[in-house]
Amino acid sequence: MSADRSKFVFVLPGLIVLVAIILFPLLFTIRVSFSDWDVARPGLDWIGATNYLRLVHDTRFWESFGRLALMAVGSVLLQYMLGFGLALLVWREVRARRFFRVLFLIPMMTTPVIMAVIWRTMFHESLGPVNDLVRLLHFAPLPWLSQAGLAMMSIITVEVWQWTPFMFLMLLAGLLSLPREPFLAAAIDGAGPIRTFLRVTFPMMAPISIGAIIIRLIEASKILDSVYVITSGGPGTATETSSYYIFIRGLRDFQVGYAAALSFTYLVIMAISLTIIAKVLARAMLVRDRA
Amino acid sequence: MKRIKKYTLLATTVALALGGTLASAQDFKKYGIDKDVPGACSYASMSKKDYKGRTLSVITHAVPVMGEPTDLHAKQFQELTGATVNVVHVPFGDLFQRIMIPFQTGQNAYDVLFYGSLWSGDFHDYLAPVPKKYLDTAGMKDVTPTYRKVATWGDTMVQYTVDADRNYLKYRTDVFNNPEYKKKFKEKTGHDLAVPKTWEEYDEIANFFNGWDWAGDGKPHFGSAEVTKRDDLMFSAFIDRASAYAKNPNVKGGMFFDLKTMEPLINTPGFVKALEMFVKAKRYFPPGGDNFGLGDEIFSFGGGQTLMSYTWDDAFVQAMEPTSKIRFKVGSSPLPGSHEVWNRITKKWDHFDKPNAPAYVTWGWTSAVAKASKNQDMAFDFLCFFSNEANADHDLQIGRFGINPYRNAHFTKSFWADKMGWGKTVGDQYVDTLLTIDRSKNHVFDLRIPGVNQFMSSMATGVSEAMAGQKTPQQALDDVAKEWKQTVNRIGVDKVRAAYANVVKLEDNE
Amino acid sequence: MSALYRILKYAAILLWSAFVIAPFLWALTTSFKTANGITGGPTYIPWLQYQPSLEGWRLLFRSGGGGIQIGGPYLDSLIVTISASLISLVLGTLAAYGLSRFTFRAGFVRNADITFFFISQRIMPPVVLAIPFFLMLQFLGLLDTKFGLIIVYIALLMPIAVWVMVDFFNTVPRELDESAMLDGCSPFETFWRVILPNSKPGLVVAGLFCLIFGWNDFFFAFTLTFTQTQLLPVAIVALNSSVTPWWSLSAAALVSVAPLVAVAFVLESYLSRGNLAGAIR
Amino acid sequence: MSLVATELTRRVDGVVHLDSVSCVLERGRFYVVVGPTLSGKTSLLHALAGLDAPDIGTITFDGADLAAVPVWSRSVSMVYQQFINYPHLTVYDNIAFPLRRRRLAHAEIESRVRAIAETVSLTPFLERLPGALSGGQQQRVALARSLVKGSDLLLLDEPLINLDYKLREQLREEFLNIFSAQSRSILVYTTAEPNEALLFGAEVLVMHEGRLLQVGSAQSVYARPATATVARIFSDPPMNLVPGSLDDAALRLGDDVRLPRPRHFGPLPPGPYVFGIHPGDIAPNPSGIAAEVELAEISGSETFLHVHHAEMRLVAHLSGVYAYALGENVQIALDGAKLFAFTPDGELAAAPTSGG
Repeated sequence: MSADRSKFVFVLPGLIVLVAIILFPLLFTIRVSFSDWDVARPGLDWIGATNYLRLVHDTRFWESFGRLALMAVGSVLLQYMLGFGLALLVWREVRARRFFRVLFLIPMMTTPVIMAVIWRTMFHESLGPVNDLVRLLHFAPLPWLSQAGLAMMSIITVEVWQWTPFMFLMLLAGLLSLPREPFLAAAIDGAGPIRTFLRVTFPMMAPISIGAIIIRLIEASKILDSVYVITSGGPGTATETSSYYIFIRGLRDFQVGYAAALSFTYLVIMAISLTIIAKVLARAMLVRDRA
Repeated sequence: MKRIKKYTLLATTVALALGGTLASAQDFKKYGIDKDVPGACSYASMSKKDYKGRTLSVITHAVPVMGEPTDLHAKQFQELTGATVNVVHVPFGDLFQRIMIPFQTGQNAYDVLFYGSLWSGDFHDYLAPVPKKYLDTAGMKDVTPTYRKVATWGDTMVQYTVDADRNYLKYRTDVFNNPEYKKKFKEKTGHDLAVPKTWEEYDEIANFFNGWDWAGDGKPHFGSAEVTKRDDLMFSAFIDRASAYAKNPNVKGGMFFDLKTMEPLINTPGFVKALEMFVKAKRYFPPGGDNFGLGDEIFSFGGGQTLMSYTWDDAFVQAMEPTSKIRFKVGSSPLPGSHEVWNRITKKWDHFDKPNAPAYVTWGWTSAVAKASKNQDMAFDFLCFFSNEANADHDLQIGRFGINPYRNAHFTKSFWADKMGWGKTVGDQYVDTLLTIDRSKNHVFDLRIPGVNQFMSSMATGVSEAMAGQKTPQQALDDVAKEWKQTVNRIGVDKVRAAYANVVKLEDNE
Repeated sequence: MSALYRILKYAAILLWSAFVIAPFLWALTTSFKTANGITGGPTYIPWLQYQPSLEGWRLLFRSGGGGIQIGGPYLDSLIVTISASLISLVLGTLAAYGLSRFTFRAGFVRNADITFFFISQRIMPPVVLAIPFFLMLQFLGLLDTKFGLIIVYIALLMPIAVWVMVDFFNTVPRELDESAMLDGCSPFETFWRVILPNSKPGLVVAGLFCLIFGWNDFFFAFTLTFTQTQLLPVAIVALNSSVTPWWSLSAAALVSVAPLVAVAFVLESYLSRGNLAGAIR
Repeated sequence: MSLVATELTRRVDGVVHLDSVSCVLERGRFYVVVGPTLSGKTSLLHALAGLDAPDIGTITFDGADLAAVPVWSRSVSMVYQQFINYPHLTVYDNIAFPLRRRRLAHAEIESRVRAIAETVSLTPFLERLPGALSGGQQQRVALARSLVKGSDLLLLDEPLINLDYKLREQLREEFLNIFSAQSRSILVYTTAEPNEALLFGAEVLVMHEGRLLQVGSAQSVYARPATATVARIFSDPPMNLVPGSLDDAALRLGDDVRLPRPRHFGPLPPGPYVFGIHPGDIAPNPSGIAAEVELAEISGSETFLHVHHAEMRLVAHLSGVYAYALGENVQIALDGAKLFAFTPDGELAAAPTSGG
């Protein structure tokens, strides 16, 4: 077998298995999105693009995208910065760094749906410890879950708690695999820590950073469990994200056809925006590399 | 008070597992059952059945509410009949879809279903009618008419009554009876302090008792705990408040919709007024009270943080737990009402000298057997065993089971005063409250029509938007009405009307 | 390094540690409470502030009496997660090697596009896939079985394996492959005899990511099973009744994270040995 | 018995890696490919090995076209500039690896591995992992692995570049001994250092920008580089090139330097030329032209003196260590007898007589 043919032997098994598993659900979702499958009318009739026309005017759906963007980008950015900071902190000589590394990884290992309940109890405005701490610092208790801005912040906090370890792991591994020479060169040039970071560390970490950010954006966009448990989209619709809205329409309301149209639209928009984000990130971060 | 004897139960379970023999009818004592009540569904009758080698699949609510009694009786049924009973427990928020997906895809997933009766409009097509044999049992015949109605779709009983629920007012008797507070309240408001008969009174009292330490434990206490978390059970709380203004006993033909035109009435002044009151109520909620799920409400009132609350029994039961700090300091009463009730025919507010306080039969747990089930005989036997008189008496006594009076026999005052250990004051008042609700001629039922969740989630979103200040109450409910209209059109006007007619028939006492 | 810098550094580390550990400490103390220990406001110290009880823990291991038996679901979760992770890892690693080492072109499609196709499988919100997957497993007669869940999890986990392994292989010098081929290895032998034995760090990371994501999936485990197969998260939320049982959910959170803490130690030991160098990029 | 490459051309994403390279490589000979970084040396080796298929062009071995033969079935070995070994195998297993792929008998493998290990002085390290060895030892392992097979074609891609100076000298010495024993293989060795080629005294292929510029013995290429480019590539430091002109009597460099017309220019017609001189042929001399020191690098026991005279920049390669201050004025002697002359488009017009 030639190298040219053998390359398919590597890629095809995985590709075929994946397509086999995912193709039906995907095609089915597209088909359902053209049907009127509803709680009272299950089945695949054909109603053309009705669902898509309805979706165009569904301000709740489009608003949820804005909130999703804010929540996903905000939390991923925070995760990235914190994760990078933490990785830098325990990268080099630190006492008990192995302990801290393990500790910093653990939140990622917890089940989001269960941890969200724990966090809700933490944020409970009269029975939870968060406001207890706030009182201890002599501030008035804060409406963590019942005021729009704070509710958003609470959810982002939970996301940051759970997923900063992912960034931390990726970036720490990246840092540990960096060659030593550029740092020596920078040291010889008399560069201070900040300059070294900007000129040496950050550019070399750019590729791994882009990968990690994209993966986290994908995962963060699907945020559902924590929204459901912590605020259930409230107050009002202040924390309602796309996938939560799709969940309400699809499985609460059981508007299966409409939810399929929402999801397919979501999928297309996400695929496009992620591609653009990846390109923009690559340009922004890799250009600095060359400069 | 008799509580379930956990350790005996555990020990017997182990012993049985090892021995592998079927339990005999006489063993009921080990389950904490005082005495078997003879009948078709009794321990004695069940032990004669042989379902060896057959499996029953049951879906029920998370433990303990409904979930724990399901487990308990499943275990007993297993031991008595030799059947294998597999039970899955699902949180309330996910129960609907867990049941609906298999229904709609034609998958025979569960034989027996425990769920909220408000969904019967969506589920009834997939349910097996209760066979005559079971309708004729003494236990079934003793179910109060209200809850027989809830279990019936059209003329057919498709749900097996195992519970009955209603929302009622819960309040702190120690505060309401405190002479000093009475005096202060009179000075401040010019009114006598009494259990509120209208929502306006509720508002005034809750506001007065908000934010200060009226319980004397050094902590601030608050006026009212209500379920306000959007996709939790907030829709029921809003109906509780809105019924007083919107359910006019003199106007027939529907409270949520005009049955004739199927025009939504959700944005009529009655509902708007209720929502305005609800929004105003935020000022006497405890911290975080704008985002309380049912669980938070239970902890808040049951834990003594708030003066009043209104939903199901859970908070009351929590307050009456033997270890509770506020045991015997709580009272119950039907929900407040309103002197002014909107009349949608005359487009005017009608005045009622005696406040209009409709009794909201707040769905309640029910059970059913799937039409697709291949084990219908065994499934109905399980449900009839589940709800046999001995088991029901036992389950009623365990607050966390969430099983509440649904048979005439359950409204025996001595049972609550003595067996439950609630004493005469609390027990009698509780029974009276429940009886008043059950016997009321002015009922509000859930919107048991196809797509009920769509209507309720639209409504909850609108209410929540108004509560969060994103929209005015009128605006929010106008938007809900618009969405309801679209939903009705989507599902089909005739289909919805046919279903709603059943509800209206019950409400109008026809 | 100035003293101030050192102090700031340790302060930052300790602050973050406190943030990380706070929910666990809260869960630990909550797991010994009853309703009475909760309703009076936040309490922390048993005996002093509340009367501890083992009820929360008992509920996890009791059957028939209002608890759940966590043992069976625990085992089921392990079986499903490990099987799906292994299969995903095998298929994903092969695909990743192909994508890293060979050039694919079909129309405008390049290697990067194929890699993105794999990863893009994770974009779809699970909510939508619930019904199609339900129908698919129904057709295959695999609803409510571990095998059915494994199939679905492969689709969820393989993208992760591909992503990690493509990046890993890209850091393995191509000269290693070339040497092997020059030494007489066919591409498959090259992969098997030379690349795979040197890919342990990548495999460990990819495998552990699969385990983490698989172990913590709630949605599919929830939708695609009835009563026979129950995975851990599903069994645990069965406690989430009208009264949110803070105590038993807290205990469950601690119990469910236990096996994955072992995972954290494995990951860390790879980090410390520097073996992860290039495992993730 | 030879390997014939014809018009090999390869582009990757629009960048030319090989541009119509043709050559004939004979068995038992030692070839050194000399060229700067990215000149196409590595591409040529990859093409010869069969690792990359050329876009155009053919490679035949003893008359048979190799295009259809996959790499793993060819008789080729390669040593890389990075120390490429199998990290998970011991030194012994590394060396035995290619033999095992050929399913040789156990005893045969053992004896061949031990023999080659002895040759490259690895016997004491056979049970170690490559990662535990020094860079030089690792490269010996790679060498041993490539030699043990006895391939027809042995390719070495700048194998010494990543080693320190001393080790490089030492290994180069050993290589020479080992290679001279390989009578039946074609050896191709790439390097950016012309001195290496000169030391090996091998057949040289000079490459630049993907093209093969000149082929010949190291001495002949050094003495008569075909073009100015070759002259620069095949000289370390690169040959000084200075534009100037020639008339019947004299030679001008830059604006104001006049030298008598060298005798070895023979009948070269007058006109503009580019004159070249090896840095080693320049030396300070009180009678020379005035120049200013730009830089004096000392490397080992040698000094590289960078000077300029007006626009004319020159590098002198002096043996011995000399101290010069920046900006210091020196006199530099240019020996006309050592001058090369190239036409303005770079073709060699005249070269010093060898030994002169």
